[in-house]
Amino acid sequence: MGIIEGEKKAFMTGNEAVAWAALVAGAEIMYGYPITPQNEIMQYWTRLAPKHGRKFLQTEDELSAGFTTIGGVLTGKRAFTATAGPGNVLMQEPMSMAEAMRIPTVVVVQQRGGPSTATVIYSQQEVTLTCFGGNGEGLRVVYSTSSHQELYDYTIKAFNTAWKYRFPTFVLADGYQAKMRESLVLYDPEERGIEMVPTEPFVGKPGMPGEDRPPAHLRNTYNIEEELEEVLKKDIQEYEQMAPEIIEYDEFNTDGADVLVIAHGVVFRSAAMAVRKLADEGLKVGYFRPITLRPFPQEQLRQAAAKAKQLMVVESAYGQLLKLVKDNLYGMDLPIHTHLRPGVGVTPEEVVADLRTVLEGRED
Amino acid sequence: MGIIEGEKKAFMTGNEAVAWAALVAGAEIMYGYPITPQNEIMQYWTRLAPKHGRKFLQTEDELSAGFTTIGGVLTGKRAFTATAGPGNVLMQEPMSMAEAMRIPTVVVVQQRGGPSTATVIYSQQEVTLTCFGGNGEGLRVVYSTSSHQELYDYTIKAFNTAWKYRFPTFVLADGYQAKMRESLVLYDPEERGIEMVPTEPFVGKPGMPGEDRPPAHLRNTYNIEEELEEVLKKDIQEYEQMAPEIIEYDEFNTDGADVLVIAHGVVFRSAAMAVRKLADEGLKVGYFRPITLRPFPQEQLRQAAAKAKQLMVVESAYGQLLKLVKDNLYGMDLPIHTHLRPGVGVTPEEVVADLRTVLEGRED
Amino acid sequence: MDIQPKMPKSWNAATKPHKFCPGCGHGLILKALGQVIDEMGIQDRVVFGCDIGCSLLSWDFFNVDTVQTHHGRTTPVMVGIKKARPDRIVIAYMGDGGGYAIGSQHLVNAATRDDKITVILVNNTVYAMTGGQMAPTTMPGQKTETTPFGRDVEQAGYPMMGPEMVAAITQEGAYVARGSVAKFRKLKEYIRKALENQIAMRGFSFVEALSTCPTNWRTNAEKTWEFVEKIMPEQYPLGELKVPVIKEG
Amino acid sequence: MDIQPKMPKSWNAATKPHKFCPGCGHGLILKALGQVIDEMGIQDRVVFGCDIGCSLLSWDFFNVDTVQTHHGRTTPVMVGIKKARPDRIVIAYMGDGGGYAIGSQHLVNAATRDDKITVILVNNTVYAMTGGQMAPTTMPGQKTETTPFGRDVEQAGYPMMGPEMVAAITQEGAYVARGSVAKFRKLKEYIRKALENQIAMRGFSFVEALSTCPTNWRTNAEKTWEFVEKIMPEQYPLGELKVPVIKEG
Amino acid sequence: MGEAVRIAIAGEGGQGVQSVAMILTEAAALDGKEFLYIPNFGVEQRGGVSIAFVQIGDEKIGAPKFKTGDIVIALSDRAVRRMGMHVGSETLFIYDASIKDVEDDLPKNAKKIMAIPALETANKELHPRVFNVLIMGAVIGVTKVVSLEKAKEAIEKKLGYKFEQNPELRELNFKALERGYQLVAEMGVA
Amino acid sequence: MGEAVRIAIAGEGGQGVQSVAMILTEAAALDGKEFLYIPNFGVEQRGGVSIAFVQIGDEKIGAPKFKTGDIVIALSDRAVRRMGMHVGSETLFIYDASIKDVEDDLPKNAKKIMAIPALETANKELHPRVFNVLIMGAVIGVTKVVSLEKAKEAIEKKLGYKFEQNPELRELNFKALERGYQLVAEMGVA
Amino acid sequence: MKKAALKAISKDVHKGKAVFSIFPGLCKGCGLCREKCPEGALSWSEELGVYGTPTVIPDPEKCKACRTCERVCPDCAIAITRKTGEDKD
Amino acid sequence: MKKAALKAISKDVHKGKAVFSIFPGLCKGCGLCREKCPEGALSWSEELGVYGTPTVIPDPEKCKACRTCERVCPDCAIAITRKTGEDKD
Ligand SMILES: Cc1ncc(C[n+]2csc(CCOP(=O)(O)OP(=O)(O)O)c2C)c(N)n1
Ligand SMILES: Cc1ncc(C[n+]2csc(CCOP(=O)(O)OP(=O)(O)O)c2C)c(N)n1
Ligand code: SF4
Ligand code: SF4
Ligand code: SF4
Ligand code: SF4
Ligand code: SF4
Ligand code: SF4
Ligand SMILES: [Mg+2]
Ligand SMILES: [Mg+2]
Repeated sequence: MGIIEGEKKAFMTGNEAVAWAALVAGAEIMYGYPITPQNEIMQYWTRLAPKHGRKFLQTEDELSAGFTTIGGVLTGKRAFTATAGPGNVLMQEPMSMAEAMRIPTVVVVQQRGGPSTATVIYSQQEVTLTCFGGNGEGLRVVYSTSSHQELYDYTIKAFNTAWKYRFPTFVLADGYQAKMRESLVLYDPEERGIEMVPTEPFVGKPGMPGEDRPPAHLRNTYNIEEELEEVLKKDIQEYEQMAPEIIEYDEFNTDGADVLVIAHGVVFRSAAMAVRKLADEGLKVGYFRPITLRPFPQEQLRQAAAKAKQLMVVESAYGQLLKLVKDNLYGMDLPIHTHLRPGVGVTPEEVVADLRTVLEGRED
Repeated sequence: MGIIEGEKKAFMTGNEAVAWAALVAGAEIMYGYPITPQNEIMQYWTRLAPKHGRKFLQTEDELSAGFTTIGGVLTGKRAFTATAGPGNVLMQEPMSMAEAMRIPTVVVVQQRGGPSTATVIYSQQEVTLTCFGGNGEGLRVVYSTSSHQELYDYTIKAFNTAWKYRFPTFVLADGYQAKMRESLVLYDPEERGIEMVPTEPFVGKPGMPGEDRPPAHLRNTYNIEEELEEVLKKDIQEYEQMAPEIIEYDEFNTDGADVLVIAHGVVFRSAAMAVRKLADEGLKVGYFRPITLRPFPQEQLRQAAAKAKQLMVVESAYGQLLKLVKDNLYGMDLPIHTHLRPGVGVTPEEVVADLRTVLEGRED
Repeated sequence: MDIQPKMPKSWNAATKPHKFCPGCGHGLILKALGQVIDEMGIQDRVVFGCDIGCSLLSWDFFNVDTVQTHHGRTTPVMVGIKKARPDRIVIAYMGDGGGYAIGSQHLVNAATRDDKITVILVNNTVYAMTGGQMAPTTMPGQKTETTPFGRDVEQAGYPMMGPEMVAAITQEGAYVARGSVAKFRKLKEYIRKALENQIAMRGFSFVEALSTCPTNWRTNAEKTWEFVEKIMPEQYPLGELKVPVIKEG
Repeated sequence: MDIQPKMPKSWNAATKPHKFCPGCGHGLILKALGQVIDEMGIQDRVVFGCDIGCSLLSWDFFNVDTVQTHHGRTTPVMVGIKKARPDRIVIAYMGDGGGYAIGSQHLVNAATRDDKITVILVNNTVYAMTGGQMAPTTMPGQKTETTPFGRDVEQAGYPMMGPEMVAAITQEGAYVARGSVAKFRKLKEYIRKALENQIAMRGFSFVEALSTCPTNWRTNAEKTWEFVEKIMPEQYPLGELKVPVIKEG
Repeated sequence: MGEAVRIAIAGEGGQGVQSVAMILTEAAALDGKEFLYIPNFGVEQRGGVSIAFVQIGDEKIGAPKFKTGDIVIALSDRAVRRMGMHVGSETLFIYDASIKDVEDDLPKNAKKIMAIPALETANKELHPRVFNVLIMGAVIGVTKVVSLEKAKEAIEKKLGYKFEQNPELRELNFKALERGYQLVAEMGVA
Repeated sequence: MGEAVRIAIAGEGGQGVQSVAMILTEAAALDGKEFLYIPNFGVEQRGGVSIAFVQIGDEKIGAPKFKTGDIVIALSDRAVRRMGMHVGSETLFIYDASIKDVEDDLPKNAKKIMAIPALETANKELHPRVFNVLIMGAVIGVTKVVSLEKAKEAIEKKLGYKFEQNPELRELNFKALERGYQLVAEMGVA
Repeated sequence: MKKAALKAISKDVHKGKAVFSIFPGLCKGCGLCREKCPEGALSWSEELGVYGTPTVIPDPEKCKACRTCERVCPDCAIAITRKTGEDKD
Repeated sequence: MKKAALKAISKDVHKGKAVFSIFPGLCKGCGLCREKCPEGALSWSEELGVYGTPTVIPDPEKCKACRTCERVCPDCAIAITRKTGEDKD
């Protein structure tokens, strides 16, 4: 495509990074509805898109943003949208349809404070919503990024995961990542040897339907329970089969850790700083970071946890990551300490302080 | 109120039972949007309401049904709505506002197959959605009923819980309960000594605002992270304080059970039949049934599980109750067997068969 | 003589008899649409979207690419398709509940934006699929499952005048009409013009079709005809509300 | 001489200066509303609902009971209140994004139902709160954050004509007008009539107010006035679109 | 929750399957029994097979649906095919003798399969419209879940308003009920 | 992720706080440094205090926000009050000397508190509009996170388009930068 | 997957100038055609349709092959074939 | 919680027949009033408003106390008081 020649270091906001990533990933159309802190994705996209023959449609709400995105994907285009907070709540209706029909939508979520309108700033309170929202079983892929480089990398990857496995795919970031400026390296995926998974139209293929080819008859509604069960069984099986291929995580110093810190997203940065600082002091602390929150790196976390004495879950929510952790560690019995801060940022110093307390056995 | 004199045994559908319960509970207005399998609640209500001076508004969608319900509650009326499936997905937007502002809404959910439109029939796939939907931390109360008597009892109770503690309250049933006919005893809560918690207007109190009384200035939006954190801390604390007062559960034969079956809602009936049948045969099986799914009877389940050798979670979903169970049993390590049937009913025979397999150690 | 049913070629014969009730107007509207698709020779270019409501029963009705969407969401799905593939002829097929209630924000915004799509909206005065509750189009005084004593306009509101609304907010290139299954030829004409208007990319195209629902109306054939032919047009005047001036060349 | 600001009595002086930007039209509209509330003596009967959008900044603006709702959802909250307490005078205050985009289904259905509420909708041609994206009301050619090269009507659609739409779907008892902060006295008159219409329970009442957003327009005072006073009315004609015939007695 | 009799009746939309269930359960109620009745419902109801799942017993009924019934009755060819999944080794499967070309679709695992000439009997001896009441008589004949007397009371209660207009209908229905009861007795099932 | 210098600048909407951050971080980039800059944002932005959180260092920056800064600068009375929460025992707290009646609101726990006559200096010696660049000079003077040279380059890059119209502005800005740098040097902080 | 040819019941009408065919496999017995026939030519037939309800049958004397019934049938269960001339709707 | 009385800066205008008062604690310096004054009587003042921006000040010679500025101020930062006669808007 030659949008970006070679590797290019740049300082920009996370929202800008997403727009660039979508562009180099070959996204052909964005559908969107404004919401803070996601707005600048659209704002950059509307500046970049016309220069590269890409399209944009501002819709009347997030329901429409989600359903038009579905429409775009159905034509075989890499289509995406972005949202946050109450918009993400509404986005669950279209994404439940995408989940049911295996439509490879890509949604970027910039989490903000919740519940309700709450704050336009920041949180990690949309984890449960993004992983399991809707009236289904959460057959989605959710990448939790922690830096602009990752926002860029995983936005590109999201299109490939979506189109390869046909599950709705989310890039889950937050208001800090959206709004802050930091450096990243832009690149053209092709030049890095990243092949973009080819897309394929669901509707509008060439030929006369019913003659040259079967017509597309796409539905999400079934008449009897057993019909639905059959579809779900197949989808669940394919989801579980895919999981090991796409699970991603990061870990450090897990061997014999007195405390293993578990964090995701931007909070992971604070957790990692805290852990490295104490590790540098010679304390036995490590971290485990799920990058895919859905599917969750269960085995990997279990192995890391098995080598640790205690756990500490740190998040800007009241136990949403914690629930994932407990669910995936069922059967183990390490004590889990927590640092739960719904809607507010977590600093490395705070994590350090909590870690010291735990390490010194001062915590009740 | 004298709507029902004495106790009255009746055969009716679950939807009809809900309408009667709302009536005798003193619900003054229902707002609603049609969706199967909830429709008949509205249909009965529109027949009953005018005779008793109650009101009804059919709205343009579930968003509106939820937000008009909030409006009704704000005036100090017992107001409610009912929904299901995709409607429940949309209902999360208004309920996230109710959660943020502590507005005592009552919502009856008749679960149907998911995700998406799926089936209009039945499932238990709206557990995560109803307990934790929206962009928040799930500060709601969710009663899972299993019979018409309970639908009646808990619909009445829902108004009291909502107005006493000011958290949005859900009665979670399903399409089977909605549509089947069975017997129940209707009664006037007063005659049973159930006092209806008095309501209070949030807006429109007498007097000149700013002079005779402070004006109501109700909001859900905060400017900085720390403001939100403060509000959430208080709400979470009050939620956790309330929890022991409202948690409900049921258990049987838990002492030294070889297998303790965990099920909720209408599936509990099949589970209970299966357990009792095998217990009658002298096998060591018991059950535990959470009635409040949110807050969850954690301590009670832990105590029951502590006395058992193995667990078996049975549900018409792919692990939604299971996640609650694992979350609440973290640290324990009993094997958990599962019977997960997303979107389809579970018969006692199937549970019996699975139980035998487990008891005979034939399961892999 | 080997006589075959005169189904439109674009119908999917394998799924016939279709799933609509006896006497259901959906069948007539889809027959009109099928004939128009045949006559225009566009079967291979059409993408048909059906809503939740009885319209969902048409998910495998045609031998054309079909997407069954969510209740009220057919408009945005079709808008999304059209924006991405303007060479497709997209048809959003929905009920009065889907179009005027839960999906009305999509309808009015697509109309305002002048999206080049064709919306066919079936006005049967009820929420049929869910068993006959009041719809935005329920007539004053009409009994439904949620207006058991007749629609009291003071409490439950007035009927939605959809084409009138769409006509008020659309541009000159838009096409807006209200037809009826009781006027089959006119209905076909309106549908044809609506599709031609889309193909010419002149503007948003909208046809409301008065339809029958004997099941929820609880009417026999005679009363069914009477309701759709005589009573409904008293509230819902038939005709074209907006016809684009066709520029030659 | 102890001079006090001439704020409407119904304003909450403790929260002034209010949170709107310098030169923001919201302040003017709420001043008009405050004066009308004072003049009508209804401060103790009003329930004011504000949307998400810059209107949310008015959540503690008045000494009247106020509910700050969700983006686009002020109409249903107020409808809910009115149905439960018809003796309250409810005012749904929202932006053009909240009213014409995400909340348009509520607006058109409340209008169609003829709910006895008053909607005041602030047309500032942008999504102001979120930083100046295109709104349904953005003028053709107007630059916004999501139409950086000017609103191209072929791609991004045409402006929404709200009062025209509402007028087309409401009953005879409805009141519909478009005012402007540049015509303050007229605006007050429209708001007053809209509230009187609600009190008389005649019908749905709707006032769109052309407003200013110097922050997102990036205009100085001169350009601000020019845009709202001269340019906007070219697209959005001012005046009353529907005035109920008042029956005496 | 004791053992209840499990009955599933399936037919085409117009065959009055759900009315049979309504009257039957009404009779059970009049008889002081407990019941649980759930119709099938789905989006394609319009053109689909209509099924009534009925359980009648002395105690509160347990689970709402059952996989295999004690008695499964199919009144059309589609119903025969649809109900196969509800037949088990304990099931008495009854279908109308007028249904043709379903031999291959009959359940293989039923305890017993029986074709009863219900439609023919109704048409010839009574009236096509009481076909469903005749079926109900057969169900009662087989199961004895309610007495004929209570069944008549229930018919009176549910259809009484029709009898007022046309008193002959009452006799017709009662006869159909008894004829159905008899029919299975004659066949040695009852 | 090494240790970075943490700077928080707060002021009223019109005071150009975010522009300072933009130019400062641009200079850091030109200097080959890493930075992370995040403005505060909220619904009541319109009337609220504007804050820029800036971290500059040699390696990638860790966490995006910090509780307490190395340098916290407040340019209005509201900013003084708002920034108290970001002051810790390691913080150098700088505020404009023209701000009145804030003695009681000054942080109690700062390492050092300094009132600099930035506004006065800008007004008297230069021009009110370069007040913010003067502040930037002061920040650089205190922290030395970037060189004055790179800061000028950054100014050129960000404001060059303005200088084209009005070349005097360039000098004015450069002077303001140096004056700010000097100011803190004079006060013995740098 | 085309279905096997549907059974048609045909009858000469309009003095033998046309054939009226009904496809019981499509007819749902709604009666819309019967109600609309301008000649009152349609009555209920012994033949049952797809839902087990009666289908329709024309009186060959009365039927003028006007095709109204064909047009108003929502299920395309009626086909009128004119033996002479063209066959447009 | 009423706020303490706001500081007002007042000036006799219109030949002493009226008083023009500006409340710097309310004025945001938007300039809407200045732009609208039919007499061109308003100019920027030294006095800073609530956001640190200049407020306005009338030329007592030019000001006719027409109250336009008062009306168009979105912040109620201007009050015109006529010394005689009534004071209606
Ligand atoms: C979000 C959501 N809400 C409600 C429903 C339930 N629902 C299904 S169809 C329908 C009404 C359909 O009425 P209409 O659109 O008029 O179509 P018709 O059936 O009359 O043709 C409703 C309310 C749903 N499927 N999804
Ligand atoms: C569901 C949802 N989607 C999006 C948003 C983000 N949002 C907040 S205000 C706003 C636009 C406001 O524009 P308008 O209604 O025109 O009001 P204005 O700010 O212009 O007065 C948007 C899109 C939200 N809060 N909630
Ligand atoms: S219910 Fe009504 S609209 Fe639906 S298929 Fe039957 S007749 Fe048609
Ligand atoms: S952004 Fe615009 S609409 Fe919002 S307060 Fe500022 S000027 Fe007013
Ligand atoms: S063709 Fe015409 S005349 Fe003949 S049966 Fe049909 S409608 Fe009647
Ligand atoms: S209209 Fe068609 S389906 Fe209805 S009775 Fe006539 S032939 Fe049969
Ligand atoms: S209009 Fe009001 S706020 Fe604006 S400058 Fe004039 S006095 Fe100040
Ligand atoms: S009162 Fe009139 S003349 Fe005087 S300053 Fe105000 S606008 Fe100008
Ligand atoms: Mg309808
Ligand atoms: Mg706006």
